[in-house]
Amino acid sequence: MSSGIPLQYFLILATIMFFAGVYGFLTRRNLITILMSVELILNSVNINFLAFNRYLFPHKLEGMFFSIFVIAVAASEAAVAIAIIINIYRRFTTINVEDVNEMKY
Amino acid sequence: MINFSYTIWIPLLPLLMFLFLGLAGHKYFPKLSGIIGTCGLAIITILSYITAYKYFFTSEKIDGAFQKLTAFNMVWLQFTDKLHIDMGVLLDPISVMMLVVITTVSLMVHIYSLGYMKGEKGFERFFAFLSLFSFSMLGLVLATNIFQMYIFWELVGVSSFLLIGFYYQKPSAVRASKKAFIVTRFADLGFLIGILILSFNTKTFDFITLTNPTGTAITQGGGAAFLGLSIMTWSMIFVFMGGVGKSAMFPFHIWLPDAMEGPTPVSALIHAATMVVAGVYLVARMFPIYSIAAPVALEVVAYVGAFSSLFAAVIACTQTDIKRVLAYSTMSQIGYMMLALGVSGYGGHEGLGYMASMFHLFTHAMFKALLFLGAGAIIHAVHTNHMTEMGGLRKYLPITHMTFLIACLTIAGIPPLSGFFSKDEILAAAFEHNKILFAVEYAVAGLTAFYMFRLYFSIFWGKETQYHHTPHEAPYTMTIPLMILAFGAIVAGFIPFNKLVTSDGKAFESEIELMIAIPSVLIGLLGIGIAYIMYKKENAIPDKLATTFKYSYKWAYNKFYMDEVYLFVTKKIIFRYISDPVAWFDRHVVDATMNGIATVTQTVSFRIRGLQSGQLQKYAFVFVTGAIMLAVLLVYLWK
Amino acid sequence: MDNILTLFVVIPVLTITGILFLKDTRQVRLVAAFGMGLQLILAAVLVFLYLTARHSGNTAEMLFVKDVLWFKSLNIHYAVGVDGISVAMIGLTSIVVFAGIFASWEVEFLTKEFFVSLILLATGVFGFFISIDLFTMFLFYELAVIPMYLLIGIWGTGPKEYSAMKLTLMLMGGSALLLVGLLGIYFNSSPTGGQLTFNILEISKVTIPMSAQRLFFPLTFVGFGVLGALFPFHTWSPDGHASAPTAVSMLHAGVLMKLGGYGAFRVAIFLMPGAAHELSWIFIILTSISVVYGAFGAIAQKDLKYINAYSSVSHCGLVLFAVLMMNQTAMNGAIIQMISHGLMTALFFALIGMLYGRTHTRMIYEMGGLMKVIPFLSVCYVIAGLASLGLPGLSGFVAEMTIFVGAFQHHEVFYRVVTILAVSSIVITAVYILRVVAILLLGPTTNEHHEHLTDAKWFEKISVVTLIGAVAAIGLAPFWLSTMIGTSLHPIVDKIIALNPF
Amino acid sequence: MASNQIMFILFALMITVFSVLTVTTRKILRAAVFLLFVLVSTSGLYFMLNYQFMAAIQLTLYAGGIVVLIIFSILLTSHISQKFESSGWKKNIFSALAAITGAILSIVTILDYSFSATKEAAQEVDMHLIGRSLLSVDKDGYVLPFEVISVLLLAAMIAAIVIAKKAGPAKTLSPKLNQE
Repeated sequence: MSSGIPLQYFLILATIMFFAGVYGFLTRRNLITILMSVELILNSVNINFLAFNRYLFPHKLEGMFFSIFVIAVAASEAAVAIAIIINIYRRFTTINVEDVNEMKY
Repeated sequence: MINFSYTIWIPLLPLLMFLFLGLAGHKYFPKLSGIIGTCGLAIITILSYITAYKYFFTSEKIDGAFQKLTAFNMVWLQFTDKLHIDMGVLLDPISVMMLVVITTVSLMVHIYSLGYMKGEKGFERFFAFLSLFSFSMLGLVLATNIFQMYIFWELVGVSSFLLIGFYYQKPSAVRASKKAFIVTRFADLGFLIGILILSFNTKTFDFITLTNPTGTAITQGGGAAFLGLSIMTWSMIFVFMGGVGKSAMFPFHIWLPDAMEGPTPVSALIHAATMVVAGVYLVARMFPIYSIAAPVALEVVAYVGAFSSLFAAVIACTQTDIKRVLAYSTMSQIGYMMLALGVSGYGGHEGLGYMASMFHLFTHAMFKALLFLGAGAIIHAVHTNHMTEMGGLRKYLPITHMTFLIACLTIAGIPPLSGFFSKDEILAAAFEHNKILFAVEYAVAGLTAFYMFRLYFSIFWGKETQYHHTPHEAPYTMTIPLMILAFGAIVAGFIPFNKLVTSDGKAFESEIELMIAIPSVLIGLLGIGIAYIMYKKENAIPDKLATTFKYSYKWAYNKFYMDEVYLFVTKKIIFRYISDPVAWFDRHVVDATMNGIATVTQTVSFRIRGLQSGQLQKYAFVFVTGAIMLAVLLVYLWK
Repeated sequence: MDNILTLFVVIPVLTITGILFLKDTRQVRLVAAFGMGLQLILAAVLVFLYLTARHSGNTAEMLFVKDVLWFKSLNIHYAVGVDGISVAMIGLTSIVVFAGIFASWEVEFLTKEFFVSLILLATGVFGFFISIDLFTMFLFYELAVIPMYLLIGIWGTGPKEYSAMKLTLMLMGGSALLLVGLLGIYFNSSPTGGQLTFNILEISKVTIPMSAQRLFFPLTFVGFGVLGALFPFHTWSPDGHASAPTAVSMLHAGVLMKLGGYGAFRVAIFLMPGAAHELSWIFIILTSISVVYGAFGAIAQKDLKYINAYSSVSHCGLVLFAVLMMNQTAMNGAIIQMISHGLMTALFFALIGMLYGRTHTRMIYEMGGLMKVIPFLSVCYVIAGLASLGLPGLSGFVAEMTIFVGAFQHHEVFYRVVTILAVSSIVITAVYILRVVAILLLGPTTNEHHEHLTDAKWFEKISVVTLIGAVAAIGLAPFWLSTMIGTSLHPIVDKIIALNPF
Repeated sequence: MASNQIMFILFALMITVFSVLTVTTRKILRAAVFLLFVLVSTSGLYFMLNYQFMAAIQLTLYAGGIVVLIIFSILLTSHISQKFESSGWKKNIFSALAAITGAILSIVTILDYSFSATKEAAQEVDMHLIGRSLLSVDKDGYVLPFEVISVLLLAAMIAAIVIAKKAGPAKTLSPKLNQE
């Protein structure tokens, strides 16, 4: 299925996705959108893993398993993060990241 | 060889007395401590006399010279192989002579104090301090090495401090004691530096090695020249500085008149007869070095002595406090001794000045102690120090009067009293070496006779003063020492010093030279005559003279403002221009720098803590930027 | 026998443990006094054992050596051993600590914690003096510095937090330099490429390369110098002493400042004689400034503790000064001066504390004529003063004269001239001591509140008499002490001179 | 142009556009929906790479699970139509700059580098193999990470419950926080 498409295309696509995530992480104020940006980043990494696995080391399974674990970690991370976000919302009645700066100094 | 090892007990006994009286006296036997102290001193006096007899008359002479014997010696503190402080007993003519002087005067003072200090608060403390002083002074004269001498030198200084400040609740006494200590301490600094230089050059402290006229110390210890004088000369000048301080020579004399704030027996013992002649003794002890290796230093000795004697004599003529008159007189007489040493040569008849100096030291101790104790008796009777408040006392105090008169005649140099002989020897020595100094000393002899009889006439004759209560003669404990000392003052002149105490230990011939003796006696009589005219009866001559020579009188009366000069140096320069700025500098520069470092650190950390804003995205931004920069750096730039 | 030195650390630790279990203030005091009394006896036993061993011909450099590997990969040992110098310092420490316990008999606030900190401090000091392993030594050094902060910060007077902070920071700054210096020595301890070591004796057998010496000697010397109140790093001393409680001042000036001198001698100069010789002129200038400057500073002060603190600067400056002269006599003098000054200044601070406890002031002009009211304390104060100004018969004289004579034997003119400058301090010392004595003790009683003060209590007498006894003993019979130190010093000085023939 | 290339371009376009939209849109619910599109497109890529199992997980877990979770939390914490206040332009520009620089840097590097594939024969990935590998303790087995992940998931589950559980009112707010 992937014949005719160079590996670099996948990588470039993942890069764009990754930096879109980075941009979102840096600019969004809502904690949930920040979380979504993180998901984007993780996703782009997954693409890389799978692409490398398929193109460079097709006889191995490391890339795929790594992706599986990344997804598992992402899922648990999302669960915990959302729990935290909800808790923060309860305490501060906001999920604006700039208002949550108790950890300064 | 006679065994002299028992002499170690001569200084040790007073030390034990001091510890005993000082620690236990106050609690257990405050009344008895005077007797105990006196008995202890009587024992060592007897020991000293025995030693003197054995040394001078039975010990073996080699080549006709008295030998320097080390009766006892132990290492007290080892510095290097060659340099070590020993504690020991050195017997030679001058130390034995000093033993006799010190124990005699000290015993007299002890007995006298039994009466004088009776009922005073701190009676036992007084005797404890006297014992401490006797210990230190004996240790000083018996020292086998220069460092031992320095140790006891400091100890006599501190005992003097303690005794001057005996009435510690009297501010003037406290001030005087402080002054005495600090001034002599400053002089001792010179002494110490002198010792350091000397020991560096000669690698020894030991007197016998140092003063051996043919030893390496003298012949090769000269060292390089510095400012035109050899190192040896410098070191001897520094050593002499110590002597200047202790002997109250110009310019370190200022403590001595103030020291009269102490109890009168103390003035007699320490500030007239014994401690103040330590400077003379020091020069005499080091005499071979001065004479052979450092003649320039010896000249300094002579001029300092001569100037001090004249200077003090002039001031003495104007003072009204009898103890201060005596103090200046002491200074003047010690100047004589210094001068005599300064003009002396080494060996044989050349050493006439040396002999004369020691001779005068001996006789001076007798008559000056007598004068002070007499003055004490007078003060005891009339409760004042000022001669303007006295007069006509001869009727009330017959014994004191007679002994005081004898003392005055002695110091004025009237034959056949002892002062005549010793002073004559000094003048003869000066005549042989330096005519100018000789002339100065003639003048001083006249002045001496004048101010002593001014004192005498003002106290015992003069106006008939009314007293609150009739003065009465002192108790026997006080008059007996006076009589003994008077006897000493009369006969001491007949001791053949030229046979006993000479610069090289060998006897030489000397006789009274009439050409010098007769004019000196005449000058003495002239001084007495002037004093007779001015003070025998109350009259206006002294006041008239004072107004005629208003300014010079005022200068002399104010001791040529030496005290003020010193006060200026200490108060203004040391306190205001050194110490205060140092303290200020310490607080506001050194400490402020340290505090400044702390403040800067604090400020910087307060500034940079702003980076820790708690803004998640700022951290992330910095992180991403950093990562990118690192990537650029590592991938593209670092190749 | 082998473990006798370790006992010096164990006994204080046991005492502390004992105190921790007690509740009653009186018992705490007694246990502390008992523990430190035991320590004093132990020190006496040590001196005896040491002299016996030496007398029987044991010429080893260090005696009673005990060496346990502690941290293998860096070759750190718990290594202890003593020579005459450390024995003398241990004796000093035990006397001062013992007197210090009695001087702080009346501490009421948090008594237990006070004594625990005090003894902890003492543990550090004892450990420092017995160590022959640089790392262990440094460890004990830090152990001694830290309780100081608490002692001043909690039980002090005046601006105590400021003073405690200043003192601790400056000393820590010093120990930072020191640590670099020690590590520098460590990494150069085996130029031929063998096993690196912290052991002083082993390092002394090799020659550290000159380039390293030039770098690490100043660091080490200044590091210890801060503790020894080297100009211009002395300013913690006046503030620290003024704020510290009595016993802490005693221990601090009496013992802790001696760590500086001892370390400068044992580590900086002994291990790096080449650089010491080359750079000594810089430090000679600094220390002679300390000597004279401290004395002048003391003249202008009005607070008793400040006077004494500046006087300590002057006297400790003399220690470092003498150490730098690098000859047998001067170094001997330095060690005696450390002991003498330790005793003297402890005595001073004890007396000042006692006066303060009675009059509630330390300003000299607010007091006067105390001799009449409290003769015992006043006489002791005079004795302390006389010892401080170098009166023969008391320890100060012995120490100073040994230093001066030794320093003056230096072959270079510059050193001799500086010596004369330092000698002049004896006059200034006399001035400020007598000034205080005259204002404080003599004359009429100026303050009517002070007319009914009580004289020393029994525990105060114990404290003071112990110290005076030691001061007088050294002053009257210095020969044994001087010889004990001198014998141990001899091989050290020989080594220093052999390493750089001049 | 082969059909698979066309499909790749299609997916790539969708991913690029929707990723950018996700992080730039000002309505939060829309952002969530765009994210969903991105994730679905990604699963399409996985199909193209012949990882059907991965694609399935991607669809069920990501698109089905996480996005739903996110939408729920959005509903809990925000109004659906809530617009973001736009963040400061400075911040946007600098972040964009950083992101674009990073992207360019990465892309340039990727294009520079010549990837070389192994010559070994490709291995077909079937469910059987995946399941065996996950539970195998052999050389290529993944039982340890598998167990770790399971513990992690359990922990995350418990943690999520504990954290999200409503704490007692007294403990929730410190007075200081109240004031702010």
